[in-house]
Amino acid sequence: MEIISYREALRESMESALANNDNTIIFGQGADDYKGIFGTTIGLAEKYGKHRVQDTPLCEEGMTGICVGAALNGIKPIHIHIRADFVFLALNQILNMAAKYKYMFGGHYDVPIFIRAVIGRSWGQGAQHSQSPQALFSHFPGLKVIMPSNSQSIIESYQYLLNEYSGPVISLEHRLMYDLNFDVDRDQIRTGKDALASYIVREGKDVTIVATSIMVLEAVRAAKYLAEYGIDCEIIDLHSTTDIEHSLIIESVKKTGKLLVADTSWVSFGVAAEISRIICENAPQYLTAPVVNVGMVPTPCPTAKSLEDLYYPNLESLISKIINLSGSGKNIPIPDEKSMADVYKKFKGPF
Amino acid sequence: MEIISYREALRESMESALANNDNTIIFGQGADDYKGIFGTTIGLAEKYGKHRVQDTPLCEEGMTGICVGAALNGIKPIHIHIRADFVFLALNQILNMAAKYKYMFGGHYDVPIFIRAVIGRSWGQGAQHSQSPQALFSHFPGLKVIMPSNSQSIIESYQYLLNEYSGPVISLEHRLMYDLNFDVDRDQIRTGKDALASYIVREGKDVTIVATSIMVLEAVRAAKYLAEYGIDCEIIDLHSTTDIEHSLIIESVKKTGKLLVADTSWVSFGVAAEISRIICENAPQYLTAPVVNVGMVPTPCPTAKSLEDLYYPNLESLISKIINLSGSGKNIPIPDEKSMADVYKKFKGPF
Amino acid sequence: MTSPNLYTKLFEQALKIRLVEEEIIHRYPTDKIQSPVHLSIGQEAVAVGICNALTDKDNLFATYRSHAFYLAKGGDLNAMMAELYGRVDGCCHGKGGSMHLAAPEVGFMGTSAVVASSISNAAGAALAAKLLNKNQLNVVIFGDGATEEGVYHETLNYAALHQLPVIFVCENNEYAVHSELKDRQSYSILEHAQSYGIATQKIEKGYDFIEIDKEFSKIADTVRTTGKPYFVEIMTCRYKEHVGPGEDFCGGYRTEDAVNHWKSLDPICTDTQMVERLSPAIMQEILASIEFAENSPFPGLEELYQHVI
Amino acid sequence: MTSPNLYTKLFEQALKIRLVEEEIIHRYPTDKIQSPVHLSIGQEAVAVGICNALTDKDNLFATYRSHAFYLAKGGDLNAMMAELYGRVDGCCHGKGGSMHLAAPEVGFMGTSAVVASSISNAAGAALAAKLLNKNQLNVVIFGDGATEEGVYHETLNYAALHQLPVIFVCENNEYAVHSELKDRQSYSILEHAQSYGIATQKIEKGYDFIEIDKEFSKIADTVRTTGKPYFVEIMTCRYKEHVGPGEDFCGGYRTEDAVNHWKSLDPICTDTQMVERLSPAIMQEILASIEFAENSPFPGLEELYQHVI
Ligand SMILES: Cc1ncc(C[n+]2csc(CCOP(=O)(O)OP(=O)(O)O)c2C)c(N)n1
Ligand SMILES: Cc1ncc(C[n+]2csc(CCOP(=O)(O)OP(=O)(O)O)c2C)c(N)n1
Ligand SMILES: [Mg+2]
Ligand SMILES: [Mg+2]
Repeated sequence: MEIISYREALRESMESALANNDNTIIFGQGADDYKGIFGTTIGLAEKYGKHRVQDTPLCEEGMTGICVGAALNGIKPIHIHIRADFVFLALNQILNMAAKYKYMFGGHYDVPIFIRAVIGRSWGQGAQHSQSPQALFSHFPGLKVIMPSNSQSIIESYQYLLNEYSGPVISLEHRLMYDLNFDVDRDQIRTGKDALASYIVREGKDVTIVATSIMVLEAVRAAKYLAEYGIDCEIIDLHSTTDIEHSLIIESVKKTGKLLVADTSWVSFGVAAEISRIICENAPQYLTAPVVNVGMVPTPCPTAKSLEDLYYPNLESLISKIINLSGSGKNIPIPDEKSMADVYKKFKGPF
Repeated sequence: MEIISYREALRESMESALANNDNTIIFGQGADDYKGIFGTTIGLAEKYGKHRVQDTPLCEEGMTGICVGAALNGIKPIHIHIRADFVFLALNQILNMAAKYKYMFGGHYDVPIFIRAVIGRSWGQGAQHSQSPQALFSHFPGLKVIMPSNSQSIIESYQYLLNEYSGPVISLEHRLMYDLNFDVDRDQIRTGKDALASYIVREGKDVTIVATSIMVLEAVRAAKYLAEYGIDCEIIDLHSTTDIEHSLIIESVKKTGKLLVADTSWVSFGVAAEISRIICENAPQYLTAPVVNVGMVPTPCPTAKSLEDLYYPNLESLISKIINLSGSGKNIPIPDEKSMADVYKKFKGPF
Repeated sequence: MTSPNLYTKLFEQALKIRLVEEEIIHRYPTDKIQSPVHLSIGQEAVAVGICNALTDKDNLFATYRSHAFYLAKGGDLNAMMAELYGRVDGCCHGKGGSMHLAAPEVGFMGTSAVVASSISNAAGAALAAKLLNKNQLNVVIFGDGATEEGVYHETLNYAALHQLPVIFVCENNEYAVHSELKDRQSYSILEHAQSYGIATQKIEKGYDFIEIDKEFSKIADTVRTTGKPYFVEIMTCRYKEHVGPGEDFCGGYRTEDAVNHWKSLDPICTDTQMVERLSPAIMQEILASIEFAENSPFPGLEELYQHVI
Repeated sequence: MTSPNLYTKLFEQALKIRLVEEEIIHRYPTDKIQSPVHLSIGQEAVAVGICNALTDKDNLFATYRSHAFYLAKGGDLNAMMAELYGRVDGCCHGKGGSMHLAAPEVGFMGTSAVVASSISNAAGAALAAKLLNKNQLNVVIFGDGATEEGVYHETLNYAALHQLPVIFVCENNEYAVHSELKDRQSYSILEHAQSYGIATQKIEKGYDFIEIDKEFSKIADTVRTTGKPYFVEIMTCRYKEHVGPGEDFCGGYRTEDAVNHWKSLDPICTDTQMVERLSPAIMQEILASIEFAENSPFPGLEELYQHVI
């Protein structure tokens, strides 16, 4: 068991990709500078050359198209965006080209491009630096979308996707986790397709929580707290929003009868909706209570801290929702924690 | 009662917008040419001037930004795309700017831009000319999205949105309906916000069908057929995917216990998912059977007719799914109709 | 001095493309080709002249208007016809149709129906060629309208910045659908491209495949040697409507005279002797390709679900 | 000949901006300003020189680096400070923060944190001004990096095609975050803009507000008369790190010497007499604005749900 931060796991994954495959090239605004994309590419340009760790002009659509073309001709591009919001400039290449190139041409081509985009709250990022577009990407066949919630997840899924998989991938990395430390067990690294699978983080019998990205950590914290009061949560880390393990969720709901979905984006047309669809198409009868969904409030993201704290989910609201859903525990005290950002800026783990 | 085609309703709405408001400007590639965007702007440049019915260069992101800026300074732009797929080039302006300008600046500005985009099958359009991005847009607060399914719907909702509403709107118009004739009753025109509301197209007690766009017509055809065999469908035209009437759906499901969602796009992370969410959050106990969802197959759109007919829903599969869902009628014959496109190319209505 | 062989060779290629598309027009009313067709009739010389300077190892990226380039690059006619007919033996198993042809075996890398989308792909492929020392040209064809899209600017900048061995070819037929250049562009395409420090050349006689071959061969050699980007604008004329099998002079956006002038210069229109001499053999090939297409099965569920990821 | 009054007036404005931002630096460690700040220190003269040629009726669109432009255009200091402090009396009720300032009452139309996004908005506003006969200028400020985005090309083309009364102002500080111009651009910004047939001017002395005012006033007059677009490039220098309150010479991407050279030309650095004379009154105003901000309530649930549509 080692302790590795999310950032270190990313940096390690970037370095192995370069080391394992001469054809891997990293592209990103500032990929070669002294900050190295929040530390995840630091030193790599020096070691592997600026042609393999490339700074780029500001041209998201063009660079994505260049990555697609390079991928068609033997390169394995990794394209990094420091905010997922900027990827909206590149959606034509992602949705109309990368996602369809293989299908449209009858299987002639693979497009092995790996897009890393940073999502989520840090502070005061406002409406244009805070979005989490997993739902958008996951609606379009042809893409794989992952949302790693810890270092192990990064190491195993990046390893699989960068070495063995040959289609377009989008990885959404949560900014607030970069500084967090996690236990990593290299003997337990999931390999092959398994590295994408949703999995049970914590077994429980009262409530099923399906969570993505940092909301997995929030769920774990809530579950720990509630365990002391006799509420036993089962937590599923969805991990990939395109490769959801239906049976895992259905079996869990069969056991608990109660479902809460916690995602980093808006609820409408989001992950919450998709999980409800899976239940409704397969086993609505297992639900013994209405589903509860937790995500961003249905407004653009405000900047002021006081508004952010209302806008984003927090432990207090999460716990009270779980208590309500579980139907028990009217007397459980609710912890006073209104800001997720405050916690993750202080707490460094290991988680 | 008049008979007005979808195309005529669109052309009429465009003309009234120009006539009613001197500040309305129509932008679109080919808006002033002899084909006039599938006939919906024909003759308007001649009558109102080329500065009010503008042909544009090929620059979707730039033109959308120009429309946003014009809207901030007194113009009411209507921006038309002959394929919704091209709008992917403009998503930064739509999602990061138009949808957020009002909120981000504390209510200082309105952005009254009205985007028309054509969706859906005609034939052989392939992967890049056939997408239906209602789910994508509806996930982002700040936008209104409508999917009119008949001429009356166009007339009433365009009238409200172009004259009274002042935020960004996306209207997705289905290509296969352009040639269809519909009965329009001008005395029954819904006004104000009501013009956006979901509504019951047909009352029934056995199965609830929530449908969008052309799938409403398909549902009506299926319901007519099944009525003869004793299956009584209730059909809800969702009309707007951002202003869904939750209670309408919930009440209907309460009555029927059975839900089928029929949408023009992919099922995952789509309208089907959102409707399931609404049920799951409110009243999963009303469901007496698993929900059934109908949409495009989870692949990019193929071009060959034989594949299109498998890719898109058709009456045959819709009817057999309703029969299964209803749980009755094992002996009902299934009509042999495998291609929706064939029907709408021949049948002109009135619907 | 043009060798008579070269003239015959290129004429034959251009004529084949024309006859293929005329046959498509002829068959279109049968509704067996269920895909929109953007015909190159009038523009064949561009494809033929350019592709003659390329080898199968060189890559070409193109647009929805690409029957001509597919064939000139060496794409199989049977496979193209089957693709238009939506059959399983089509070059993309029927999943592409007329707007999405590909023939990787001869470096025909695919075509996009979203204007300008392939331009950056070609630059990316050129980057790969450079980094992987492939000694390979990457060429992209696009229309005059495509230069208005933002990604065009982004790509020219990147290609020039990294000195990539890519050749940008703008097929300027002066129209985007029904809109004239002057109603869409404030810049001269060539001067604008020069502002990125990219070497440029304009070829006015877009009907003259010999001229295009001569000029483009020089350019291709230059790029093979220098490894630097090049920009070529070729003036040309689309005889038919933007999409579909018909003519559209009734549309009023251009006159038949303007097109007739171009036809009066077009060898395939004027050299009737050559046409007569070469047509019979070509027609046999075309009819065989239609038979091939019509005999090929329709794709089904297996193809539908294949090749998504 | 510059009137002493003009020098004092513009100096005072520039100094006010500098002192405001220095106060922000000073207060930043308290964590009360919970929003990333992109400081304009070193670039104030650009804002001051340009805005002096504009009236409240003229519109200005800008970027995340816009404290200077907000203030120079006449935006209220209290409202800006409250916005940075995330308070309800902020110019956007705390919903914008440092990256999203607006002051419609003086034509400061908003700022985008997505590079280049406002450029097309300004052209659109100019179109509206033209069609509605507003006799109004629309000006947009953007960095050198913004010219790399595709939408820049699309907008220059449209503005030139329709001859819109818009002024494009490129604030060229030679860096996008830590990347130098030469690593990003293959074109000369000015020559590239000229290729659209847009009139251009370059101002080298971006520290000299008098010079900028003089040149920009002429340009503004020209555009008011001709109604045609204009492009202005102004060289300038950012003294602080790209985002945040610190310096970053440790980053190695540029040297302190290079910045010091610029400082040696910058009146706010060199004219210490003026600084001494004007600072006290300005500082009072600034401290009052901080008090105003700190006394303003935090926005709550009502503001959260307001103004979505
Ligand atoms: C991004 C995008 N916008 C609009 C269209 C619709 N469209 C198809 S072809 C075309 C004209 C393109 O003109 P040009 O680039 O000159 O090529 P040409 O058709 O003349 O060969 C347009 C506007 C599209 N396919 N893609
Ligand atoms: C579309 C987009 N891509 C990337 C970024 C990240 N980013 C923020 S500022 C900046 C540099 C912009 O440089 P420039 O336009 O020269 O303006 P300056 O910051 O120098 O004033 C970058 C890359 C962004 N905000 N938006
Ligand atoms: Mg053209
Ligand atoms: Mg800069």
